[in-house]
Amino acid sequence: MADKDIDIKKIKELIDIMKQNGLEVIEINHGDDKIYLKRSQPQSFSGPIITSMPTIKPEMAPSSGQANVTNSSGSAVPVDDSLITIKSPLVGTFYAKPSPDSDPFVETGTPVEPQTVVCIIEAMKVMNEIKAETSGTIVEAFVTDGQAVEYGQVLFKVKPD
Amino acid sequence: MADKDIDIKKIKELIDIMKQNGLEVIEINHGDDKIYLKRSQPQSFSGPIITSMPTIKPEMAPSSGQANVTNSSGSAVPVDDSLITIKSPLVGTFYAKPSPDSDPFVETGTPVEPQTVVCIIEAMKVMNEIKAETSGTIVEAFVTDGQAVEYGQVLFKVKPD
Amino acid sequence: MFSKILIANRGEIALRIIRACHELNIEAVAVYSEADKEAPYLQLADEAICIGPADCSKSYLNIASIISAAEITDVEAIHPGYGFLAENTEFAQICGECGITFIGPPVEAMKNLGDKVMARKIAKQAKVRCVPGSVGTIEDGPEALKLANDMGYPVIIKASAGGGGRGMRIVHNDISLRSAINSARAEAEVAFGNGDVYMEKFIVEPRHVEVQVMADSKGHAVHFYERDCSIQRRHQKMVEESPCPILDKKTREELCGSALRIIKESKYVNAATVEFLLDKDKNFYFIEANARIQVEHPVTEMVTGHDLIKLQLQIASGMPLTLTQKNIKLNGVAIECRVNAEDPDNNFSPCPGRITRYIPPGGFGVRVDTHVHQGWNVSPTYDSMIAKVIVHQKTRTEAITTMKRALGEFIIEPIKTTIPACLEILSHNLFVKSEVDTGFIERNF
Amino acid sequence: MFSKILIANRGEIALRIIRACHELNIEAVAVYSEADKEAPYLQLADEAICIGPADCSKSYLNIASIISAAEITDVEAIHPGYGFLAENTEFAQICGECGITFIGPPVEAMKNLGDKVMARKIAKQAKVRCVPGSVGTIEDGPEALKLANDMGYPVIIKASAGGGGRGMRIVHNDISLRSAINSARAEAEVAFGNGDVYMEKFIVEPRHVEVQVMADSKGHAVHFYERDCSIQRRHQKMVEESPCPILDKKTREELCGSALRIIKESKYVNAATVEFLLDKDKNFYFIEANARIQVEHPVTEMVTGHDLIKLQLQIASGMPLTLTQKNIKLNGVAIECRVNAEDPDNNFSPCPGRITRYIPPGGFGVRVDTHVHQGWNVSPTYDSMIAKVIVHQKTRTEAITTMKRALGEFIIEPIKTTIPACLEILSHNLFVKSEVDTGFIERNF
Repeated sequence: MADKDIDIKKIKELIDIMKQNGLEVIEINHGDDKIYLKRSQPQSFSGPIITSMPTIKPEMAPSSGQANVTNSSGSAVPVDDSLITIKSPLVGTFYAKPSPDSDPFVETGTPVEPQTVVCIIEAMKVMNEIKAETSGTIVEAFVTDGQAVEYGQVLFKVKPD
Repeated sequence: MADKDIDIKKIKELIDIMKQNGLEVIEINHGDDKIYLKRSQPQSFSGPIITSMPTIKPEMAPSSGQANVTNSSGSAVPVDDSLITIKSPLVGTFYAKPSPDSDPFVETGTPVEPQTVVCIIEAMKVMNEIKAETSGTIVEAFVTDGQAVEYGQVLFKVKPD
Repeated sequence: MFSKILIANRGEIALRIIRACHELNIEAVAVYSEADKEAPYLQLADEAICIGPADCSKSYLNIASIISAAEITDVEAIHPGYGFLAENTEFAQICGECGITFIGPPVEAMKNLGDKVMARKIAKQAKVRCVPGSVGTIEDGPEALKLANDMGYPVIIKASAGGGGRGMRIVHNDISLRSAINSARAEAEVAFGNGDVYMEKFIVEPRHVEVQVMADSKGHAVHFYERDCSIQRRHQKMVEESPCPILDKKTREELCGSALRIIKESKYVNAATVEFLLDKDKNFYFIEANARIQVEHPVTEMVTGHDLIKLQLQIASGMPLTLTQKNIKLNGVAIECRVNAEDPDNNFSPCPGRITRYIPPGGFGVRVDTHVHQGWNVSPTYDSMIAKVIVHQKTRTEAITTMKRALGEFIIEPIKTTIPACLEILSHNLFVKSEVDTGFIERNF
Repeated sequence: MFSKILIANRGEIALRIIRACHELNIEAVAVYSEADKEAPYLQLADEAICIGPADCSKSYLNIASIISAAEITDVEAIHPGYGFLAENTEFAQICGECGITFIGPPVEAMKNLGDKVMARKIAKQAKVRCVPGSVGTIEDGPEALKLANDMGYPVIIKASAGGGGRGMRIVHNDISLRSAINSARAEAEVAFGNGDVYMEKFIVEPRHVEVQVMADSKGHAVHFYERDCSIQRRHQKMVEESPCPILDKKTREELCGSALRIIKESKYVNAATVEFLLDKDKNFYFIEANARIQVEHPVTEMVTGHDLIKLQLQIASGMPLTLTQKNIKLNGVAIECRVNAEDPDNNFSPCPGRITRYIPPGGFGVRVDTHVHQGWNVSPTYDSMIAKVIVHQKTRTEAITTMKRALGEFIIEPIKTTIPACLEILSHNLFVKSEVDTGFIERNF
């Protein structure tokens, strides 16, 4: 920065940067090169409206940082950062078994690999095999045979190896 | 800022920039080039909606604890807990003088007693004498002769003895 | 037409009048008490003047303050809305003396209709049947006994200056009559500063039916058909509709014609509502006339398509009514539900507080008149009515369905409102069949 | 009548359809993407099913997901609203194959009207004048040159499968024609996967006038008069009204009769809009038919008093239209303004974000259709339309005044909306005189 003059244009530029980036503070000490930036906390909006519909996470990814996901029967899924959720990637009917008189694909305690089929979801007369896509042990099943499931609904919790 | 001259125009420019951009702080240390900008937090919704109508306090009581009362011309009344406000107890037309060619009842610097008449407010063809109801010295007058005033509008500030 | 008026009221009716002013290109001055200073409708007004503290008697009922506000803002007229000063003859008179037009009837007409004994006289001159009753005020004594026996029990004792059920007694036999007259007189004296009472035949299970009328200063008057306001809880209307579902065309014409005759006989100007009781044989009896716009005026607006507040402003400014009776047609059915900040589970006690979530209904056939919004603080100081939901449909069945749909989607949290009570009424078998009378709520809820 | 249907849409039209369902005692199943999961209208639905992530192609356009949702909720029919899958013939066909009623036209009629070349053929069979143009698709060559010279410049090149201005070119002379055809073909290929284009006479400064039609499965069809939608910005309608203010009775009858003939000729069932250009001499030319309910349907509802969504549901369930043409009357004037979350000062770029203050307009003659409320987050993912304000008044002048009043009191903060732009349009001298055409916005703003 120039010694003599405050550069209004530069300040405006800095303000734009702050706005675009949600910065709360920019501090620049030119002599001895100090820069101090502070970003705003994400806006805490006091009251978003939560529908009674299930809260759904988009990916069949580890549930770390996920709190109080509610499944469609309304019961709260306890937070356990170490567990991985398997969610329905489509709307349809959940089948736990390959055929009515077979054993279920998996049950609580069943070890799974990424390629293990955990259930079938029927959508538009097509049977879609759903794979675990993770390794571990099924610790909880949330849906019963023949139940309708929606997109993103939690099907199983897996404890990773 | 520089030792020689405080540039009022530049300060006004900076203030405009602050206003337009919702800045809370601009700090500029010219020697050694320090700039410090702070933006206001986005307004959290919880608050009531404030109309642009005058904020009015109900009583002609000391203004202790009162902050930023705005009078009808829109200028902010500085907070000074030691000052007492005299407010209009009724809607009407404010007269500073008993008759057009008289001196005003009071001016800045006039000492007042509780029974001192500070102005007249005409309402429905009735001239209502407004008394100071406090002792002290008039330090500021907020309304000009002939001006319409509403209920609770600040008329004078009094510095108590 | 006026160029600037002042609105001596608050809440939804103040906003309603601001809207009408702006559609007629009239500047609107709002007045407010300190309790209402945050109201967004004040920002819609062209000017807003604080007239006093929250207490009504020092603000919205403070004649000096309101007149003074009108003077400093240099308005040509004052619209009083309903309630507060709307039927205060002193206020109307002072307006006149100060050269400000009172948007309402002439003082004389207001006085005559405001006095119930005088109003009965006018009705008789207009050849409109009143509920059989005493010619004037009555006192405890043999004359009262004879009168009661002549008209047949039950009879009702009412305060001449009264309203809202105070100073009212229903009597079924000679023995009760004396004490009823005396206690009614005492109550009327306390409530209205006037102990005069009169006696009427008590109509069993009547409907409350009222006719909307509008008269100009040239003597031309028209009616806008009737409203059925039988759904009342302690004389407070809860649900109103137009037209009255059980009236045949001939009775409707007679009823509306009677209302017009009373208005003409009293040399009335501006909006009025003429109230009748309708008995089970569809005989109607004049009871009183209200010299102002009423809360439930929107149901009439919906079925006739005419904006009554605009007409009030036009008439008050001296313009003639250009409407003729045949321009005014009944189109479909409208129902209004009053949404009050009251707790139906707790004897309808007021339920003030900050509204933290608010989603009004909308869509086909739905009108909402309200001054509240998310963030509004419902003050315990004023009337508990916070919104009116009005629906308009082709048939009464559809109107009930649309109203249930609209109330069902109306979210006002966390305060309690009369919405659930209104929904119960709308679903009640007798309401659906319109087999109701003014005792419907008391008997069924 | 259906007992349960699914609504394959979002936002205000999903809410609109839920309302109609509930007034007909039909259970409504809503579907939603993860981005809409907080929407309050989902709570009004009897069931709500998440069908995918925010991305439309994986949720609201995901046929498999929607059909599957319909199957697991066991609905009898699907209402597609407008946009998304509303005119997707594949979707309509799959619905049929799955035994689910598609609430819209038969697939064949949808295909015919959806193809603009085919639609012109139908219009000609129905003896309705089209804009002079090529019989079918054209290619660069001497035939195109001859045709353009026969009908006279200017001409316009349009994509057969197109819409929204893509694949469109206006040509003023022979030299420009070749390149225009080729570039239009290329653009159409990219935009619609179909490079077919056709040529039309370019009507100078036309009005866009469209007729609302409804046909039942028994071959009975009625019209609900016309809407004037000339106020468009880049082919996006901003302000719509009914009736068209400049039509005389005879032209209106011819116009509406022409629309009915096209609908009957195409064996259409359910709601459709037949669009015309109206030139300065009040000649009208068929341009296309939209095989769905439209955004601006409420203006027609206001002036006719008929609920078009309810009629759609009744017709789709197999009920005959009980309305005859003489039951459908034009009553007054209605105007709709679209409130979009866009910044008029920044070339109408979308302006998403959380609404922290929201006060809708109300009162006489005002209807608001919206899914938003205070606290709603306007997503950048979907259409920017967040509300429709519709007014109904006796005259066009009053309707404009009421609309200005309504928009003036509509508070939506802090996002920018098209409200100021609509207010400017409503105040524009040429709009007030209704001397407008589809180029009005481009020329005057």
